Amino acid sequence: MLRVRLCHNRHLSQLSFTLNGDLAELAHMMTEVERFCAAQGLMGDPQFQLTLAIDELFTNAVRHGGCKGVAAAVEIRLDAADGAVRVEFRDRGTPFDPLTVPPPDLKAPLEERAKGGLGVHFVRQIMQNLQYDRCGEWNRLTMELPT
Amino acid sequence: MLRVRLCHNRHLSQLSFTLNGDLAELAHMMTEVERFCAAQGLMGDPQFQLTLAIDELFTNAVRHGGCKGVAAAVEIRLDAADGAVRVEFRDRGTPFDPLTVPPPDLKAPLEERAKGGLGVHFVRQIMQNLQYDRCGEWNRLTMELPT
Amino acid sequence: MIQATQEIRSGWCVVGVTGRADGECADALEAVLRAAVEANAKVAADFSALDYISSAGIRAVLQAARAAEGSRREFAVCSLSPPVKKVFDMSGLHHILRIHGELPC
Amino acid sequence: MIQATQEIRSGWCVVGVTGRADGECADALEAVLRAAVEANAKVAADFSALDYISSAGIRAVLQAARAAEGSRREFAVCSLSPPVKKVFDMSGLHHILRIHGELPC
Ligand SMILES: Nc1ncnc2c1ncn2[C@@H]1O[C@H](COP(=O)(O)OP(=O)(O)O)[C@@H](O)[C@H]1O
Ligand SMILES: Nc1ncnc2c1ncn2[C@@H]1O[C@H](COP(=O)(O)OP(=O)(O)O)[C@@H](O)[C@H]1O
Repeated sequence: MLRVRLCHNRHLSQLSFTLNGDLAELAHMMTEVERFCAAQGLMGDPQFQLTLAIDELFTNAVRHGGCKGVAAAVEIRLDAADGAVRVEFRDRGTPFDPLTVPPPDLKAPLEERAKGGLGVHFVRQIMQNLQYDRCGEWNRLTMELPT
Repeated sequence: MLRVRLCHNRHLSQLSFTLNGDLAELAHMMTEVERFCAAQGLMGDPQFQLTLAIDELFTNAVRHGGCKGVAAAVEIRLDAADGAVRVEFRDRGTPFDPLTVPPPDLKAPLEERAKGGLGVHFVRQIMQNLQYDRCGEWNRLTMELPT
Repeated sequence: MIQATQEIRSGWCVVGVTGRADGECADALEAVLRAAVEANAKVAADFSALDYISSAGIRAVLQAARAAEGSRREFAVCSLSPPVKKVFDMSGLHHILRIHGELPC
Repeated sequence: MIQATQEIRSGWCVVGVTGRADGECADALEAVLRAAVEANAKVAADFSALDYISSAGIRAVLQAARAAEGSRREFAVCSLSPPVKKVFDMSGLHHILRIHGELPC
Protein backbone atom coordinates (compact mmCIF):
# COMPACT_ATOMS: atom_id res chain seq x y z
CA MET A 1 0.00 0.00 0.00
CA LEU A 2 1.38 3.39 -0.91
CA ARG A 3 2.19 5.46 2.14
CA VAL A 4 4.99 7.46 0.66
CA ARG A 5 4.67 10.94 -0.73
CA LEU A 6 7.37 13.27 -1.74
CA CYS A 7 7.87 16.87 -0.86
CA HIS A 8 10.07 18.77 -3.19
CA ASN A 9 10.84 22.14 -4.57
CA ARG A 10 10.99 23.14 -8.19
CA HIS A 11 14.26 21.46 -8.96
CA LEU A 12 13.71 18.52 -6.64
CA SER A 13 16.91 19.42 -4.82
CA GLN A 14 15.15 18.37 -1.64
CA LEU A 15 12.79 15.48 -1.03
CA SER A 16 11.10 14.20 2.12
CA PHE A 17 9.08 11.07 2.50
CA THR A 18 7.56 8.98 5.24
CA LEU A 19 7.53 5.19 5.52
CA ASN A 20 5.40 2.89 7.60
CA GLY A 21 7.08 0.20 9.65
CA ASP A 22 6.61 -2.48 7.00
CA LEU A 23 9.29 -3.98 4.77
CA ALA A 24 6.86 -3.73 1.85
CA GLU A 25 7.67 -0.02 2.00
CA LEU A 26 11.14 -0.76 0.60
CA ALA A 27 9.70 -0.63 -2.92
CA HIS A 28 8.34 2.85 -2.35
CA MET A 29 11.54 4.04 -0.77
CA MET A 30 13.37 2.87 -3.88
CA THR A 31 10.94 4.71 -6.13
CA GLU A 32 11.45 7.94 -4.20
CA VAL A 33 15.23 7.65 -4.22
CA GLU A 34 15.10 6.89 -7.93
CA ARG A 35 13.02 9.99 -8.63
CA PHE A 36 15.37 12.17 -6.61
CA CYS A 37 18.45 10.75 -8.28
CA ALA A 38 16.94 11.06 -11.75
CA ALA A 39 16.28 14.76 -11.11
CA GLN A 40 19.82 15.24 -9.81
CA GLY A 41 21.55 13.29 -12.57
CA LEU A 42 22.71 10.74 -10.02
CA MET A 43 21.47 7.56 -11.60
CA GLY A 44 23.66 4.48 -11.58
CA ASP A 45 26.14 4.05 -8.76
CA PRO A 46 25.10 6.93 -6.48
CA GLN A 47 21.46 5.86 -6.68
CA PHE A 48 22.35 2.27 -5.87
CA GLN A 49 24.45 3.29 -2.89
CA LEU A 50 21.92 5.75 -1.54
CA THR A 51 19.22 3.11 -1.85
CA LEU A 52 21.36 0.51 -0.11
CA ALA A 53 22.29 2.72 2.84
CA ILE A 54 18.70 3.80 3.42
CA ASP A 55 17.45 0.23 2.94
CA GLU A 56 19.77 -1.05 5.65
CA LEU A 57 18.75 1.62 8.14
CA PHE A 58 15.06 1.19 7.40
CA THR A 59 15.21 -2.60 7.57
CA ASN A 60 17.00 -2.37 10.93
CA ALA A 61 14.42 0.07 12.30
CA VAL A 62 11.67 -2.39 11.38
CA ARG A 63 13.53 -5.57 12.41
CA HIS A 64 15.39 -4.46 15.49
CA GLY A 65 14.03 -1.04 16.45
CA GLY A 66 10.41 -1.85 17.18
CA CYS A 67 9.06 0.14 14.22
CA LYS A 68 7.24 -2.87 12.82
CA GLY A 69 3.56 -2.06 12.34
CA VAL A 70 4.02 1.59 13.34
CA ALA A 71 2.45 4.02 10.86
CA ALA A 72 4.78 6.70 9.50
CA ALA A 73 7.55 5.35 11.70
CA VAL A 74 10.37 6.63 9.51
CA GLU A 75 11.00 9.99 7.87
CA ILE A 76 13.70 10.45 5.29
CA ARG A 77 14.97 13.70 3.85
CA LEU A 78 17.35 14.04 0.94
CA ASP A 79 19.10 17.32 0.11
CA ALA A 80 21.28 17.82 -2.90
CA ALA A 81 24.22 19.90 -1.74
CA ASP A 82 27.40 20.91 -3.56
CA GLY A 83 29.15 17.67 -4.39
CA ALA A 84 27.11 15.57 -1.97
CA VAL A 85 23.69 14.29 -1.11
CA ARG A 86 22.82 14.99 2.50
CA VAL A 87 20.56 12.40 4.08
CA GLU A 88 18.57 12.71 7.26
CA PHE A 89 17.15 9.40 8.45
CA ARG A 90 14.73 9.53 11.37
CA ASP A 91 12.89 6.65 13.00
CA ARG A 92 10.59 6.38 15.97
CA GLY A 93 12.18 3.17 17.20
CA THR A 94 13.86 2.49 20.53
CA PRO A 95 16.93 4.67 21.09
CA PHE A 96 19.79 3.16 19.11
CA ASP A 97 23.02 4.64 17.82
CA PRO A 98 24.25 2.56 14.84
CA LEU A 99 27.69 4.15 15.19
CA THR A 100 28.19 1.99 18.28
CA VAL A 101 27.96 -1.23 16.26
CA PRO A 102 31.44 -2.80 16.02
CA PRO A 103 32.70 -3.69 12.54
CA PRO A 104 31.95 -7.25 11.41
CA ASP A 105 34.72 -9.86 11.35
CA LEU A 106 35.06 -10.27 7.60
CA LYS A 107 37.36 -13.25 8.13
CA ALA A 108 34.97 -15.26 10.26
CA PRO A 109 33.91 -18.68 8.94
CA LEU A 110 30.79 -19.11 6.84
CA GLU A 111 28.69 -20.28 9.77
CA GLU A 112 29.43 -17.09 11.63
CA ARG A 113 28.99 -14.83 8.60
CA ALA A 114 25.62 -16.33 7.72
CA LYS A 115 24.15 -14.78 10.89
CA GLY A 116 24.15 -11.33 9.32
CA GLY A 117 25.69 -8.20 10.75
CA LEU A 118 26.55 -6.43 7.50
CA GLY A 119 23.86 -3.74 7.37
CA VAL A 120 25.49 -1.05 9.50
CA HIS A 121 28.85 -1.92 7.92
CA PHE A 122 27.42 -1.09 4.48
CA VAL A 123 26.05 2.21 5.70
CA ARG A 124 29.45 3.17 7.10
CA GLN A 125 31.25 2.06 3.96
CA ILE A 126 28.97 4.11 1.70
CA MET A 127 28.17 7.24 3.66
CA GLN A 128 30.40 9.94 5.16
CA ASN A 129 30.11 12.32 8.11
CA LEU A 130 27.66 10.14 9.97
CA GLN A 131 26.17 11.78 13.04
CA TYR A 132 23.67 10.32 15.42
CA ASP A 133 21.49 12.00 17.95
CA ARG A 134 18.33 11.13 19.79
CA CYS A 135 15.72 13.86 19.35
CA GLY A 136 12.74 13.28 21.57
CA GLU A 137 11.04 10.16 20.30
CA TRP A 138 13.27 10.02 17.21
CA ASN A 139 16.55 8.38 16.34
CA ARG A 140 18.17 10.79 13.94
CA LEU A 141 21.09 9.93 11.71
CA THR A 142 22.57 12.44 9.28
CA MET A 143 25.14 11.54 6.69
CA GLU A 144 26.47 12.42 3.25
CA LEU A 145 27.08 10.60 0.04
CA PRO A 146 29.84 12.31 -1.98
CA THR A 147 28.81 12.63 -5.61
CA MET B 1 4.02 28.05 -5.88
CA LEU B 2 3.02 24.77 -4.29
CA ARG B 3 5.83 23.21 -2.33
CA VAL B 4 3.73 21.32 0.14
CA ARG B 5 2.90 17.67 -0.11
CA LEU B 6 1.31 15.52 2.44
CA CYS B 7 2.36 12.13 3.66
CA HIS B 8 -0.34 10.12 5.27
CA ASN B 9 -1.50 6.67 6.04
CA ARG B 10 -4.85 5.18 5.26
CA HIS B 11 -6.78 7.04 7.90
CA LEU B 12 -4.75 10.22 7.68
CA SER B 13 -3.94 9.88 11.36
CA GLN B 14 -0.50 11.21 10.50
CA LEU B 15 0.53 13.90 8.05
CA SER B 16 3.89 15.43 7.22
CA PHE B 17 4.57 18.38 5.01
CA THR B 18 7.40 20.68 4.10
CA LEU B 19 7.27 24.45 3.65
CA ASN B 20 9.66 26.82 1.96
CA GLY B 21 10.76 29.92 3.79
CA ASP B 22 8.14 32.14 2.19
CA LEU B 23 5.03 33.57 3.87
CA ALA B 24 3.05 32.68 0.74
CA GLU B 25 3.34 29.11 2.04
CA LEU B 26 0.85 29.97 4.80
CA ALA B 27 -2.00 29.22 2.42
CA HIS B 28 -0.67 25.74 1.75
CA MET B 29 -0.05 25.09 5.40
CA MET B 30 -3.68 25.97 6.07
CA THR B 31 -4.86 23.60 3.34
CA GLU B 32 -2.85 20.75 4.83
CA VAL B 33 -4.08 21.39 8.37
CA GLU B 34 -7.63 21.59 7.05
CA ARG B 35 -7.30 18.27 5.30
CA PHE B 36 -5.90 16.62 8.40
CA CYS B 37 -8.61 18.09 10.63
CA ALA B 38 -11.37 17.12 8.21
CA ALA B 39 -10.18 13.51 8.27
CA GLN B 40 -10.00 13.56 12.07
CA GLY B 41 -13.36 15.26 12.64
CA LEU B 42 -11.56 18.24 14.14
CA MET B 43 -13.03 21.03 12.07
CA GLY B 44 -14.00 24.27 13.72
CA ASP B 45 -12.13 25.34 16.85
CA PRO B 46 -9.36 22.72 16.93
CA GLN B 47 -8.54 23.39 13.28
CA PHE B 48 -8.43 27.14 13.88
CA GLN B 49 -6.16 26.76 16.88
CA LEU B 50 -3.84 24.28 15.23
CA THR B 51 -3.57 26.59 12.23
CA LEU B 52 -2.87 29.59 14.42
CA ALA B 53 -0.15 27.92 16.47
CA ILE B 54 1.65 26.60 13.39
CA ASP B 55 1.21 29.92 11.59
CA GLU B 56 2.92 31.79 14.42
CA LEU B 57 5.86 29.41 14.55
CA PHE B 58 6.27 29.39 10.79
CA THR B 59 5.98 33.16 10.47
CA ASN B 60 8.61 33.57 13.18
CA ALA B 61 10.98 31.13 11.49
CA VAL B 62 10.70 33.17 8.29
CA ARG B 63 10.74 36.62 9.93
CA HIS B 64 13.21 36.14 12.75
CA GLY B 65 14.89 32.76 12.19
CA GLY B 66 16.62 33.36 8.89
CA CYS B 67 14.48 30.83 7.00
CA LYS B 68 13.39 33.41 4.45
CA GLY B 69 14.17 32.19 0.95
CA VAL B 70 15.36 28.78 2.15
CA ALA B 71 13.79 25.88 0.26
CA ALA B 72 12.07 23.28 2.43
CA ALA B 73 13.12 25.18 5.53
CA VAL B 74 10.30 23.89 7.72
CA GLU B 75 8.92 20.40 8.27
CA ILE B 76 5.69 19.84 10.11
CA ARG B 77 4.27 16.56 11.31
CA LEU B 78 0.80 16.04 12.76
CA ASP B 79 -0.19 12.87 14.60
CA ALA B 80 -3.65 12.16 15.84
CA ALA B 81 -3.27 10.54 19.24
CA ASP B 82 -5.86 9.58 21.86
CA GLY B 83 -7.53 12.82 22.82
CA ALA B 84 -4.84 15.04 21.33
CA VAL B 85 -3.09 16.10 18.17
CA ARG B 86 0.67 15.83 18.52
CA VAL B 87 2.60 18.40 16.51
CA GLU B 88 6.25 18.36 15.61
CA PHE B 89 7.48 21.64 14.17
CA ARG B 90 11.00 21.70 12.78
CA ASP B 91 12.81 24.58 11.13
CA ARG B 92 16.31 25.04 9.81
CA GLY B 93 16.64 28.53 11.24
CA THR B 94 19.19 29.84 13.74
CA PRO B 95 18.98 28.08 17.10
CA PHE B 96 16.07 29.54 18.99
CA ASP B 97 13.99 28.22 21.87
CA PRO B 98 10.59 29.95 21.87
CA LEU B 99 10.01 28.76 25.43
CA THR B 100 12.54 31.37 26.55
CA VAL B 101 10.35 34.24 25.30
CA PRO B 102 8.86 36.05 28.33
CA PRO B 103 5.08 36.54 28.36
CA PRO B 104 3.89 39.83 26.85
CA ASP B 105 2.71 42.64 29.12
CA LEU B 106 -0.99 42.53 28.29
CA LYS B 107 -1.53 45.77 30.24
CA ALA B 108 1.00 47.85 28.32
CA PRO B 109 -0.30 50.93 26.49
CA LEU B 110 -1.34 50.77 22.85
CA GLU B 111 1.94 52.16 21.59
CA GLU B 112 3.81 49.32 23.25
CA ARG B 113 1.33 46.64 22.23
CA ALA B 114 1.39 47.70 18.58
CA LYS B 115 5.01 46.48 18.34
CA GLY B 116 3.88 42.88 18.33
CA GLY B 117 5.12 40.13 20.61
CA LEU B 118 1.96 38.00 20.68
CA GLY B 119 2.98 35.08 18.45
CA VAL B 120 4.76 32.87 20.97
CA HIS B 121 2.14 33.81 23.57
CA PHE B 122 -0.58 32.38 21.31
CA VAL B 123 1.34 29.17 20.81
CA ARG B 124 1.71 28.74 24.57
CA GLN B 125 -1.95 29.56 25.19
CA ILE B 126 -3.15 27.02 22.63
CA MET B 127 -0.72 24.13 22.88
CA GLN B 128 0.29 21.91 25.79
CA ASN B 129 3.41 19.95 26.71
CA LEU B 130 5.72 22.12 24.66
CA GLN B 131 9.24 20.80 24.39
CA TYR B 132 12.12 22.34 22.53
CA ASP B 133 15.37 20.83 21.45
CA ARG B 134 18.01 21.66 18.90
CA CYS B 135 18.70 18.64 16.68
CA GLY B 136 21.67 19.22 14.45
CA GLU B 137 20.68 21.96 12.03
CA TRP B 138 17.05 21.90 13.20
CA ASN B 139 15.03 23.71 15.82
CA ARG B 140 12.49 21.15 16.96
CA LEU B 141 9.39 21.95 18.94
CA THR B 142 6.89 19.29 19.96
CA MET B 143 3.53 20.05 21.49
CA GLU B 144 -0.02 18.81 21.84
CA LEU B 145 -3.45 20.20 21.22
CA PRO B 146 -6.00 18.51 23.47
CA THR B 147 -9.09 17.57 21.45
CA MET C 1 -5.78 36.50 0.57
CA ILE C 2 -7.46 39.52 2.04
CA GLN C 3 -9.96 41.88 0.47
CA ALA C 4 -11.51 45.11 1.69
CA THR C 5 -14.53 47.24 0.83
CA GLN C 6 -15.23 50.78 2.01
CA GLU C 7 -18.56 52.46 2.55
CA ILE C 8 -19.79 55.59 4.34
CA ARG C 9 -22.80 54.98 6.62
CA SER C 10 -24.27 57.62 8.97
CA GLY C 11 -20.96 59.34 9.48
CA TRP C 12 -18.88 56.17 9.83
CA CYS C 13 -16.46 54.84 7.29
CA VAL C 14 -17.15 51.11 7.37
CA VAL C 15 -14.23 48.96 6.13
CA GLY C 16 -15.44 45.46 5.38
CA VAL C 17 -12.62 42.93 5.51
CA THR C 18 -12.84 39.48 3.93
CA GLY C 19 -10.36 36.61 4.03
CA ARG C 20 -7.32 35.89 6.18
CA ALA C 21 -5.35 38.42 8.22
CA ASP C 22 -2.05 36.55 8.53
CA GLY C 23 1.64 37.37 8.12
CA GLU C 24 1.33 37.36 4.36
CA CYS C 25 -1.61 39.81 4.29
CA ALA C 26 -1.06 41.94 7.40
CA ASP C 27 0.68 44.77 5.58
CA ALA C 28 -2.22 45.06 3.14
CA LEU C 29 -4.70 45.13 6.02
CA GLU C 30 -2.71 47.77 7.87
CA ALA C 31 -2.50 49.95 4.75
CA VAL C 32 -6.25 49.77 4.13
CA LEU C 33 -7.15 50.59 7.73
CA ARG C 34 -4.59 53.40 7.98
CA ALA C 35 -5.85 54.97 4.76
CA ALA C 36 -9.40 54.89 6.09
CA VAL C 37 -8.28 56.41 9.40
CA GLU C 38 -6.40 59.20 7.63
CA ALA C 39 -9.39 60.11 5.50
CA ASN C 40 -12.25 59.74 7.99
CA ALA C 41 -13.15 60.91 11.49
CA LYS C 42 -14.85 57.65 12.43
CA VAL C 43 -13.75 54.28 11.13
CA ALA C 44 -15.36 50.91 11.87
CA ALA C 45 -13.60 47.76 10.75
CA ASP C 46 -16.29 45.23 9.91
CA PHE C 47 -14.67 41.82 10.55
CA SER C 48 -17.84 39.75 10.10
CA ALA C 49 -16.35 38.16 6.95
CA LEU C 50 -12.84 37.76 8.34
CA ASP C 51 -12.15 34.02 8.56
CA TYR C 52 -8.84 34.10 10.30
CA ILE C 53 -6.46 36.34 12.18
CA SER C 54 -2.98 35.76 13.56
CA SER C 55 -0.75 37.94 15.74
CA ALA C 56 0.41 39.66 12.54
CA GLY C 57 -3.20 40.65 11.80
CA ILE C 58 -3.70 41.82 15.38
CA ARG C 59 -0.57 43.92 15.04
CA ALA C 60 -1.95 45.51 11.85
CA VAL C 61 -5.16 46.43 13.67
CA LEU C 62 -3.19 47.89 16.58
CA GLN C 63 -1.06 49.96 14.23
CA ALA C 64 -4.21 51.41 12.68
CA ALA C 65 -5.61 52.06 16.16
CA ARG C 66 -2.40 53.87 17.04
CA ALA C 67 -2.65 56.03 13.95
CA ALA C 68 -6.26 56.82 14.88
CA GLU C 69 -5.23 57.75 18.41
CA GLY C 70 -2.47 59.99 17.07
CA SER C 71 -4.84 61.91 14.83
CA ARG C 72 -7.78 61.81 17.27
CA ARG C 73 -10.02 59.66 15.08
CA GLU C 74 -12.54 57.17 16.32
CA PHE C 75 -11.61 53.60 15.47
CA ALA C 76 -13.70 50.55 16.30
CA VAL C 77 -13.40 46.86 15.51
CA CYS C 78 -16.79 45.24 14.98
CA SER C 79 -18.69 42.01 14.38
CA LEU C 80 -15.92 39.52 15.07
CA SER C 81 -16.70 35.90 14.27
CA PRO C 82 -16.35 33.64 17.34
CA PRO C 83 -12.90 32.21 16.43
CA VAL C 84 -11.49 35.64 15.54
CA LYS C 85 -12.97 36.99 18.76
CA LYS C 86 -11.03 34.34 20.68
CA VAL C 87 -7.76 35.56 19.19
CA PHE C 88 -8.56 39.11 20.32
CA ASP C 89 -9.43 37.69 23.74
CA MET C 90 -6.08 35.89 23.98
CA SER C 91 -4.42 39.18 23.10
CA GLY C 92 -6.00 40.97 26.06
CA LEU C 93 -6.96 44.02 24.05
CA HIS C 94 -10.26 44.87 25.72
CA HIS C 95 -9.02 47.93 27.56
CA ILE C 96 -7.09 49.47 24.67
CA LEU C 97 -9.32 48.76 21.69
CA ARG C 98 -12.98 49.49 21.07
CA ILE C 99 -14.41 46.10 20.17
CA HIS C 100 -18.11 46.12 19.25
CA GLY C 101 -20.39 43.14 18.86
CA GLU C 102 -22.19 44.96 16.09
CA LEU C 103 -21.46 47.82 13.76
CA PRO C 104 -22.15 51.23 15.36
CA CYS C 105 -24.27 52.20 12.36
CA MET D 1 9.79 -8.47 -6.02
CA ILE D 2 11.97 -11.43 -6.69
CA GLN D 3 11.47 -14.24 -9.18
CA ALA D 4 13.40 -17.42 -9.83
CA THR D 5 13.71 -19.97 -12.62
CA GLN D 6 15.37 -23.34 -12.41
CA GLU D 7 17.08 -25.32 -15.15
CA ILE D 8 19.46 -28.30 -15.35
CA ARG D 9 22.50 -27.74 -17.59
CA SER D 10 25.43 -30.18 -17.90
CA GLY D 11 25.03 -31.44 -14.36
CA TRP D 12 24.42 -28.03 -12.75
CA CYS D 13 21.15 -26.78 -11.43
CA VAL D 14 21.09 -23.17 -12.57
CA VAL D 15 18.81 -20.91 -10.50
CA GLY D 16 18.15 -17.69 -12.37
CA VAL D 17 17.16 -14.87 -10.04
CA THR D 18 15.42 -11.70 -11.22
CA GLY D 19 14.50 -8.58 -9.27
CA ARG D 20 15.52 -7.27 -5.85
CA ALA D 21 17.07 -9.27 -3.03
CA ASP D 22 16.17 -7.05 -0.07
CA GLY D 23 14.72 -7.51 3.39
CA GLU D 24 11.26 -8.04 1.98
CA CYS D 25 12.33 -10.76 -0.46
CA ALA D 26 15.29 -12.39 1.28
CA ASP D 27 13.28 -15.24 2.79
CA ALA D 28 11.91 -16.16 -0.62
CA LEU D 29 15.41 -16.12 -2.10
CA GLU D 30 16.79 -18.25 0.69
CA ALA D 31 13.97 -20.78 0.29
CA VAL D 32 14.52 -21.08 -3.46
CA LEU D 33 18.28 -21.53 -3.13
CA ARG D 34 17.99 -23.98 -0.23
CA ALA D 35 15.46 -26.09 -2.15
CA ALA D 36 17.83 -26.22 -5.13
CA VAL D 37 20.75 -27.18 -2.87
CA GLU D 38 18.75 -29.96 -1.21
CA ALA D 39 17.74 -31.46 -4.55
CA ASN D 40 20.96 -31.06 -6.55
CA ALA D 41 24.64 -31.89 -6.19
CA LYS D 42 25.76 -28.69 -7.96
CA VAL D 43 23.89 -25.43 -7.80
CA ALA D 44 24.76 -22.19 -9.59
CA ALA D 45 22.87 -19.04 -8.70
CA ASP D 46 22.68 -16.93 -11.88
CA PHE D 47 22.48 -13.33 -10.66
CA SER D 48 22.83 -11.68 -14.07
CA ALA D 49 19.25 -10.36 -13.83
CA LEU D 50 19.44 -9.43 -10.14
CA ASP D 51 19.09 -5.63 -9.98
CA TYR D 52 19.74 -5.11 -6.33
CA ILE D 53 20.98 -6.82 -3.21
CA SER D 54 21.14 -5.69 0.41
CA SER D 55 22.72 -7.32 3.47
CA ALA D 56 19.49 -9.30 3.87
CA GLY D 57 19.99 -10.75 0.39
CA ILE D 58 23.64 -11.50 1.14
CA ARG D 59 22.53 -13.28 4.29
CA ALA D 60 20.09 -15.41 2.27
CA VAL D 61 22.91 -16.42 -0.09
CA LEU D 62 25.18 -17.27 2.83
CA GLN D 63 22.49 -19.40 4.45
CA ALA D 64 22.13 -21.36 1.23
CA ALA D 65 25.90 -21.70 1.03
CA ARG D 66 25.92 -23.03 4.58
CA ALA D 67 23.25 -25.57 3.73
CA ALA D 68 25.33 -26.63 0.72
CA GLU D 69 28.45 -26.98 2.87
CA GLY D 70 26.52 -29.06 5.41
CA SER D 71 25.32 -31.50 2.79
CA ARG D 72 28.52 -31.41 0.72
CA ARG D 73 26.97 -29.83 -2.36
CA GLU D 74 28.69 -27.45 -4.71
CA PHE D 75 27.26 -23.94 -4.61
CA ALA D 76 28.40 -21.05 -6.77
CA VAL D 77 27.22 -17.49 -7.25
CA CYS D 78 27.62 -16.34 -10.86
CA SER D 79 27.35 -13.44 -13.29
CA LEU D 80 26.92 -10.60 -10.83
CA SER D 81 26.07 -7.21 -12.31
CA PRO D 82 28.65 -4.53 -11.39
CA PRO D 83 26.61 -2.88 -8.61
CA VAL D 84 25.63 -6.22 -7.06
CA LYS D 85 29.26 -7.28 -7.33
CA LYS D 86 30.23 -4.23 -5.28
CA VAL D 87 27.93 -5.28 -2.46
CA PHE D 88 29.56 -8.71 -2.38
CA ASP D 89 32.93 -6.96 -2.39
CA MET D 90 31.97 -4.80 0.58
CA SER D 91 30.92 -7.98 2.37
CA GLY D 92 34.36 -9.53 1.99
CA LEU D 93 33.05 -12.92 0.94
CA HIS D 94 35.74 -13.92 -1.55
CA HIS D 95 37.35 -16.55 0.59
CA ILE D 96 34.17 -18.22 1.78
CA LEU D 97 31.97 -18.15 -1.32
CA ARG D 98 32.58 -19.33 -4.86
CA ILE D 99 31.86 -16.27 -6.95
CA HIS D 100 32.14 -16.79 -10.70
CA GLY D 101 32.21 -14.16 -13.40
CA GLU D 102 30.31 -16.51 -15.66
CA LEU D 103 28.17 -19.58 -15.25
CA PRO D 104 30.21 -22.80 -14.95
CA CYS D 105 28.12 -24.38 -17.69
N1 LIG E 1 17.45 0.39 14.62
C1 LIG E 1 17.98 -0.50 15.48
N2 LIG E 1 17.45 -0.63 16.72
C2 LIG E 1 17.97 -1.51 17.59
N3 LIG E 1 19.03 -2.30 17.33
C3 LIG E 1 19.60 -2.23 16.11
C4 LIG E 1 19.11 -1.31 15.14
N4 LIG E 1 19.90 -1.43 14.04
C5 LIG E 1 20.81 -2.37 14.31
N5 LIG E 1 20.66 -2.86 15.56
C6 LIG E 1 21.50 -3.87 16.23
O1 LIG E 1 22.76 -3.88 15.58
C7 LIG E 1 23.01 -5.19 15.05
C8 LIG E 1 23.79 -5.09 13.75
O2 LIG E 1 22.94 -4.57 12.72
P1 LIG E 1 23.31 -4.85 11.21
O3 LIG E 1 24.76 -4.49 11.02
O4 LIG E 1 22.37 -4.15 10.34
O5 LIG E 1 23.18 -6.41 11.03
P2 LIG E 1 21.89 -7.37 11.18
O6 LIG E 1 20.68 -6.54 11.08
O7 LIG E 1 22.03 -8.32 10.05
O8 LIG E 1 22.03 -8.03 12.53
C9 LIG E 1 21.65 -5.84 14.93
O9 LIG E 1 21.74 -7.24 14.98
C10 LIG E 1 20.91 -5.27 16.12
O10 LIG E 1 21.24 -5.97 17.29
N1 LIG F 1 12.26 31.46 15.08
C1 LIG F 1 12.82 32.51 15.72
N2 LIG F 1 14.13 32.77 15.57
C2 LIG F 1 14.71 33.81 16.22
N3 LIG F 1 14.04 34.66 17.03
C3 LIG F 1 12.72 34.45 17.22
C4 LIG F 1 12.05 33.37 16.59
N4 LIG F 1 10.76 33.40 16.97
C5 LIG F 1 10.63 34.46 17.81
N5 LIG F 1 11.81 35.09 17.97
C6 LIG F 1 12.07 36.26 18.84
O1 LIG F 1 11.06 36.30 19.83
C7 LIG F 1 10.35 37.53 19.76
C8 LIG F 1 8.89 37.32 20.10
O2 LIG F 1 8.24 36.58 19.08
P1 LIG F 1 6.66 36.68 18.95
O3 LIG F 1 6.06 36.43 20.29
O4 LIG F 1 6.20 35.76 17.87
O5 LIG F 1 6.36 38.18 18.54
P2 LIG F 1 6.81 39.01 17.24
O6 LIG F 1 7.17 38.05 16.18
O7 LIG F 1 5.57 39.80 16.93
O8 LIG F 1 7.95 39.86 17.70
C9 LIG F 1 10.58 38.02 18.35
O9 LIG F 1 10.45 39.43 18.25
C10 LIG F 1 11.99 37.57 18.07
O10 LIG F 1 12.92 38.45 18.63
